[in-house]
Amino acid sequence: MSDKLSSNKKGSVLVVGGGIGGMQASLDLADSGFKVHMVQKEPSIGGTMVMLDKTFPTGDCSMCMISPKMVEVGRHLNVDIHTLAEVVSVEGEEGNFRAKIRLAPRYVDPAKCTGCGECEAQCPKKVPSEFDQQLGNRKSIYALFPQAVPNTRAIDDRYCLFLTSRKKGAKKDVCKKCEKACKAGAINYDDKGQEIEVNVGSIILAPGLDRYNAKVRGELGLGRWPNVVTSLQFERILSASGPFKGEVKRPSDDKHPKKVAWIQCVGSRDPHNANPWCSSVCCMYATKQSIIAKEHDKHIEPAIFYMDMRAFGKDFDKYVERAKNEYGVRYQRAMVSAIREDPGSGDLVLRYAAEDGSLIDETFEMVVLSIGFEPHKDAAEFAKTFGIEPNVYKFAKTSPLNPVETTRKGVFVTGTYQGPKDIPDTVMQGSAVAGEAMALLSEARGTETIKKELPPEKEVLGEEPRIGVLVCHCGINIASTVQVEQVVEAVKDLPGVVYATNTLYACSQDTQETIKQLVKEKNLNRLVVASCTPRTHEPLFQETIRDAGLNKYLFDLADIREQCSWCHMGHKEEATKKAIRIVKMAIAKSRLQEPIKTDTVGVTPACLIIGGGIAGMTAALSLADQGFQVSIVEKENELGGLVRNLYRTLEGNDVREFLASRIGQVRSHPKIKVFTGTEVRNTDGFVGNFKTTLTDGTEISHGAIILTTGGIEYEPTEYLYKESDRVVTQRELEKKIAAAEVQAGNRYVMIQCVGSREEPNQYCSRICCQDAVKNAIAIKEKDPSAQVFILYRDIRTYGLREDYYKKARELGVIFVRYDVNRKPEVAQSGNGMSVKTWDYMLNRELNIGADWVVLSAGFRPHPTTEKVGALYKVTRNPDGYFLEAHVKLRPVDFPSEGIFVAGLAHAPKNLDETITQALASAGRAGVVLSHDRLAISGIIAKHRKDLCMSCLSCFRVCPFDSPYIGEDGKVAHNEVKCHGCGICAAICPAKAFQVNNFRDDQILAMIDVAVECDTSVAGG
Amino acid sequence: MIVGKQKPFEEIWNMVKDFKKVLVYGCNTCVAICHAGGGKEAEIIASMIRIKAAEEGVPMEVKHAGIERHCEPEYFEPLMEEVKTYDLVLSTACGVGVNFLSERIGNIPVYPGINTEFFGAVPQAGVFTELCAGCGNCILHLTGGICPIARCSKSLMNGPCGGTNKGKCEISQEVDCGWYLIVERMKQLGTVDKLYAIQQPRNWSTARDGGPRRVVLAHIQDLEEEEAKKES
Amino acid sequence: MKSGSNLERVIASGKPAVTAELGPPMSADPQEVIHKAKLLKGYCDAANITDCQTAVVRISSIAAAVLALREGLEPVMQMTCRDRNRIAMQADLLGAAALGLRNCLCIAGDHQSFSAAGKLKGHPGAKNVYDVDSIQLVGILKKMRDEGLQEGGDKLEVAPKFFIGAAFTPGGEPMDYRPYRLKKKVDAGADFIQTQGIYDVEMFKSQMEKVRNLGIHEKTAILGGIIVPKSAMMLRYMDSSVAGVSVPKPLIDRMMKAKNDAGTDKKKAKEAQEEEGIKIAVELIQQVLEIPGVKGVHVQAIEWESAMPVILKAAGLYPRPTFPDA
Amino acid sequence: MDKLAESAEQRSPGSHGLAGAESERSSIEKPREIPQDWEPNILAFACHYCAFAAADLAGVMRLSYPPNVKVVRLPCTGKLDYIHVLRAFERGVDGVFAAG
Repeated sequence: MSDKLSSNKKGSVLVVGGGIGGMQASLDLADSGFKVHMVQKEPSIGGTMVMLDKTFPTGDCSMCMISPKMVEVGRHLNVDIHTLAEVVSVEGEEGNFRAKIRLAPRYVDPAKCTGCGECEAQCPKKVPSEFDQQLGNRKSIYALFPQAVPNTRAIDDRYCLFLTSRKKGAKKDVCKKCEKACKAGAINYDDKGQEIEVNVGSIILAPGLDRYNAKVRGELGLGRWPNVVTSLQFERILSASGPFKGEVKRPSDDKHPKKVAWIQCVGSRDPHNANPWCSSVCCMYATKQSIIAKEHDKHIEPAIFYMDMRAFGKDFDKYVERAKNEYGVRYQRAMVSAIREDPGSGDLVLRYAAEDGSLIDETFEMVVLSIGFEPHKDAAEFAKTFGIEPNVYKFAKTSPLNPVETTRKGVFVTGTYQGPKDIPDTVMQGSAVAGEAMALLSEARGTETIKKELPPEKEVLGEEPRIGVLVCHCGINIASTVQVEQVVEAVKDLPGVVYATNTLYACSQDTQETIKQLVKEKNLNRLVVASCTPRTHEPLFQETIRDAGLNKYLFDLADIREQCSWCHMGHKEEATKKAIRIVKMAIAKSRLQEPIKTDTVGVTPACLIIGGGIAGMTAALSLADQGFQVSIVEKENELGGLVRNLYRTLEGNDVREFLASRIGQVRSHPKIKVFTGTEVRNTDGFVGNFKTTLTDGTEISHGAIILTTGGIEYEPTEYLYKESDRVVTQRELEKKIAAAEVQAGNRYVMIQCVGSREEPNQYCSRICCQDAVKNAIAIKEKDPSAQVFILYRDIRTYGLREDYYKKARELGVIFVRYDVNRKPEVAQSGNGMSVKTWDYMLNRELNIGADWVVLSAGFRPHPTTEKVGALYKVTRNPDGYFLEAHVKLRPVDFPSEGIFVAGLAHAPKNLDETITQALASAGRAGVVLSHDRLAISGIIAKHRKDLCMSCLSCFRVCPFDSPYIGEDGKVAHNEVKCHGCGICAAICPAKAFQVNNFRDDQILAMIDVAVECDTSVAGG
Repeated sequence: MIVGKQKPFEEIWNMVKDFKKVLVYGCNTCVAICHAGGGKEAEIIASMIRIKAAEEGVPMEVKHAGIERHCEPEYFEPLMEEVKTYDLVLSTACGVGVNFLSERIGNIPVYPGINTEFFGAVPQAGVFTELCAGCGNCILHLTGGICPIARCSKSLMNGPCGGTNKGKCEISQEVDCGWYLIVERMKQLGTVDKLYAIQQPRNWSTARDGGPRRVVLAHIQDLEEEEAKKES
Repeated sequence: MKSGSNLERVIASGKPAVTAELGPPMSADPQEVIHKAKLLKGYCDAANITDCQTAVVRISSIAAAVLALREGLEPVMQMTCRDRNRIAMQADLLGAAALGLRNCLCIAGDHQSFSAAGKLKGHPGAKNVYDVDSIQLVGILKKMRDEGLQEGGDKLEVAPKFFIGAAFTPGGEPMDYRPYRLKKKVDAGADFIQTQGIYDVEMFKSQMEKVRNLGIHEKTAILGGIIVPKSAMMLRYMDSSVAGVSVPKPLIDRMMKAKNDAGTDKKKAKEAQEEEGIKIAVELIQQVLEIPGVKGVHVQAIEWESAMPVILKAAGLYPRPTFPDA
Repeated sequence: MDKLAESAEQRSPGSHGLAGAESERSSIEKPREIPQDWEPNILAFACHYCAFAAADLAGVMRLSYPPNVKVVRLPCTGKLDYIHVLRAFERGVDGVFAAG
């Protein structure tokens, strides 16, 4: 405590940007005792991800994944969201910054707005929708998208009829329809915006990206030919909630296209016309879009025109193979030089050079340009505001060894502002910057967060139900279709209902006060509100009745808006009948509701890290700096792992020095204990409460686990490796280079993808292209007379690494592509070697004499991965790497809570990515460990041991391993692990499980009411 | 554990359709674990019968209940009075339970709702396998712990027939050859030489072939004999 | 002489024995048996009369064997363990002996589920018996013959005199156990052994080496099984689907070549394959007879009895030895 | 060896199952004529996280569908039990839609 008082560090963080990276950082921080100020330029948080239809390589719905996260951010007690906001200045230093934020006028008062959207419906001014990429329209008062958070509309003063005319000096009031439509009186045309100042300990930059404007490249016809669209427009076309409702149609004539072409690298890898870097994600999203398009319309024949297929991520190559083999996607390695429209038909003729150089004209019905990423237009200004240095391309300048630190201490960066990357890498960086901020501000943790004081809960068990029912008009959203008064009339005399009434806006602040009054006056012990969806509004009402002293699970919400009035407009009688039915269902359930006591469990503030490589050590240091006790268990006798074989990064950083200093820091940190030459014998327990015994007998109590078991390098069996001392791996070559053992004038032939990207190892090892380029550059720089050939399948120098590929070519490194079906042949020839390979450019065989053949050998999971996986019951993918909880949004978590993963154990990756993921795992673990106690959710399955037959059905089907075999040899249930999905309850032959608030008697009661024969509308 | 499988509904319907008041009676031990005849399945069958009866326009009252075991009288005797108010008991216990209840319920019929299959292991959720045939004369010590009576389709005693195909039985590629497993297991145990000796024809009288069987614990047998003596 | 059957005499004479196979019809008409018996007579030393092969109901082995015997063809009655318990088996054996049958092959028999394969309905729902297995049946037969005792121990006034046979699948799994199982059959009393069809002669050679190492070949007469191939399709099917049979690829290729060389005419292709099949059979017979310990061949020309004369002549196994005193 | 006779001729590979020993599971419902203008009464069981959210989105987008569809929210479609579906049918619902 004295620490906290004496420190001048602030316990709050400013997060600039409300995309998925900023959201992840904010949630991690706010969940672990820090106050977060989130600044977002747009009227809603969400960023780029909300615009996407699906995500690769799993095909998950993007909005379905991110929407609950947005709700969580929006509702978080310790996240203040400032939308339509920009930071204008930053002063101070690490631990104590002062930032000025300018809020643009919204013209809608969030305190009064209920988000009903009636204003938008009445607004006459249509504006091309930025969200739908100009393919559809929005209004001038609008929400960015239906699930927007905050759910307060904003008026776009560039278009609003009233505001624009007032600005021009019109004497008479124009329009003002929104003001009239708003029953809550939230419209405020005189909003001037404001400027606020926040005092924070750290700043996280997550401003996201801009996309390359492909109109610059006129030859591709964007903006000229209507059926040439950008990849983001195509996302909106695919989206079921997009402008075409998911139908793949051409903008020009609504025709369903058959032949659709994707053109890759539009605006990327093009230093002359556009950006030199690789945007890292386009190959995969084009693959995804072609698959999804085909799923929407099986007649579509997708073709992807590309230079190198950069499927470098986890399970990406398999995805591409599936696209090829199962969906018939055509991958055409060719550069498209021009597109022209076939007059009349709207079809597009693509001109491209085949690999042999001949020019081909091919007609497509639609063309998608895979546009790349670039920093925001105002990135230079942005960097200046925050006092950080940009790199040459105006991305934030970072180092591979400190991948999320900017040049200004205490200011961190996440997401595409650090360089092009995909969603999981962004989320990882989000958790990583959170981890960094937690470490920096550890002593200020909990100093600025709010905790609500609650009155004691009223005892209602055994009381007869006394239900209050509130039916909401939602302005006219519900009331214009549903006869609200009739609904009240129909339910007011139902058994258990003691009071029923209607209200204009159930969610408004004054109604919350009314509810509290009602609970008291009518002595209610249950509440049913009939309004909108429980997915967004249940927590609000639960909070209200909790404030009134009722257990929050004595509430139920009947959705008569989204699921009734809005989808049955114009059918008043039918909709009213249905609304009555829905409310009766809620009442039937409510009668059977019982208060649910939620438990908490204590947390041991310590972490166990398995694997003492760079990932394990990085995570350990971050957690130890956060103030937690850390134990590293390393199988080998020394720390360092695979990085011990590394000398320099591609960018030139000295890895050995870095490793030595990191080992030194770990060894000397008072909070870190290192166990080398040791393994885990067994672990027991659950999140917050693990107990581990090591092979040396040491027992450790800890609250979280990070698995950083690493990987190994594949030892080649091909290309005469081990048979000739002239055949070496990149790692062995690197060592020779470092030891200056390279002879002048030698010729090197490097072969890529050795042991990668072929069954049974159908995955990219991600680092080998950079390794080859790195060593080739080192050789050429030391000895320009040396010759280097790189035989490759696809060069995958993704992101900003593309620079080095360019540099290698400039230095005279010769790149020759080979095909997997026609692999190079290596033979001994005199004192040296000879390599035969087919050159697709020259269309003939090359026979290259070589002094050295260098094999780019890939990664394999560490052999212990299997054992460790079994020990912690965590799954692995078919290649043997650990499988995270969710490939997009939970890239360092496992489904079992309290266990995290980082580094090569998760998938092949570069050193900077390993460091990032390690920091992320520390951030995620920090969230768990920062709690004194963890709350167990109320919606969980309750197990009745007296009914249980220990048949193991639940044990076998539970995705979270919450049922277990107890010490008495019988099935028991760990409620801490339970997520309340109820699969156990459905399978249990003894009905020994019931899910709180979804009990069978409650569900059956709802069913009975839902399907009982219709009676006429009471009082109607 | 005894493994059962629900009868086709059509068969159940034909059994029950002429009765007015039917109790579907679940047994909450073995057949509940195999998701065939516990109280929960009884509830499902009862519901299906009610739906069918409504479809057919047959007035019928159908209820369900479940008790711990049908094969021990103490479990059902306390409920007997109520059970006897029905016209028919459709028991979803194994055949043992159906027999047992039927013998004790007086003039109310007890019909089977499930087919009793075998006693089996549960290698994974929802999968049940037959490993023992209950022949009354165990020879597992001679066959590496794998029973040729239960797991060879022909119950051969002296090794695999000519039908072994890639380790599978001639009756189906889905069925392992029991003898293949036995030989491989005994090789692993280093006791394959036990299989060189000829097994003589078996005495099947300990199995079902010897007539209905009865096991009586020794001290009970003594008591029974004493009783018999007294009576004579 | 244990039984005095023709087969026993040929084997005792040291000359290579030849057995054939005769499948009874699904019919009460004796003519098909009589017809086949006439075709085979003189081209084998005895012919196996199958016992409801593939569990399909046919004229019983004993009845068909008696029909063949009347035509002057010596039968080998087959008895499976599938359909009879030890009481029925012994009763049938006594009856068979009383009717003049002298050879009996003891086998487990195909599972009843086989009967529904192919086009037939069969009786897959039948109950099988398997009171005893084939080795135990051999033992029962030997006990009846040599000790004059029933399995249960009761005495027989006149013992049935049978030349006892059993089957051997050299290519069956587990391969290393098969010779030991054969030894059990021989120890139980098998006088002769007929093997599953052999195409992979190398495999058979190596199994025979193990058989010789166990000394089995000295106690019994092993007849190598030859199934005359009719087509490439049949060879492929046998290779992939028949238990214990593997067909080396060169043999299949050879048959394929014969088929392809014949052109598109289906009839010609059939004839060319049959011709090649006979050649293959003859070569196999010669190769098998060269293996030490092999005392003869069991040649099966399934539903193609007319091929037997050609094959036997080409293999130098015709005429068959005769014994004037018989 | 007595597996051979019909082997090549009769048997189709791998078909030695006990076909026909087990009858197809019969439907408990009789096929019926569908009256004109008949609107089925449908009960949907929806997973809180996906299908229920989709039903919400349908409303947000003002997509119209017949009002005789009612939704019961479940924490996961894995929670759906046979008896829930049967109960609905017993009470006379015409169709059940499980979505998750």
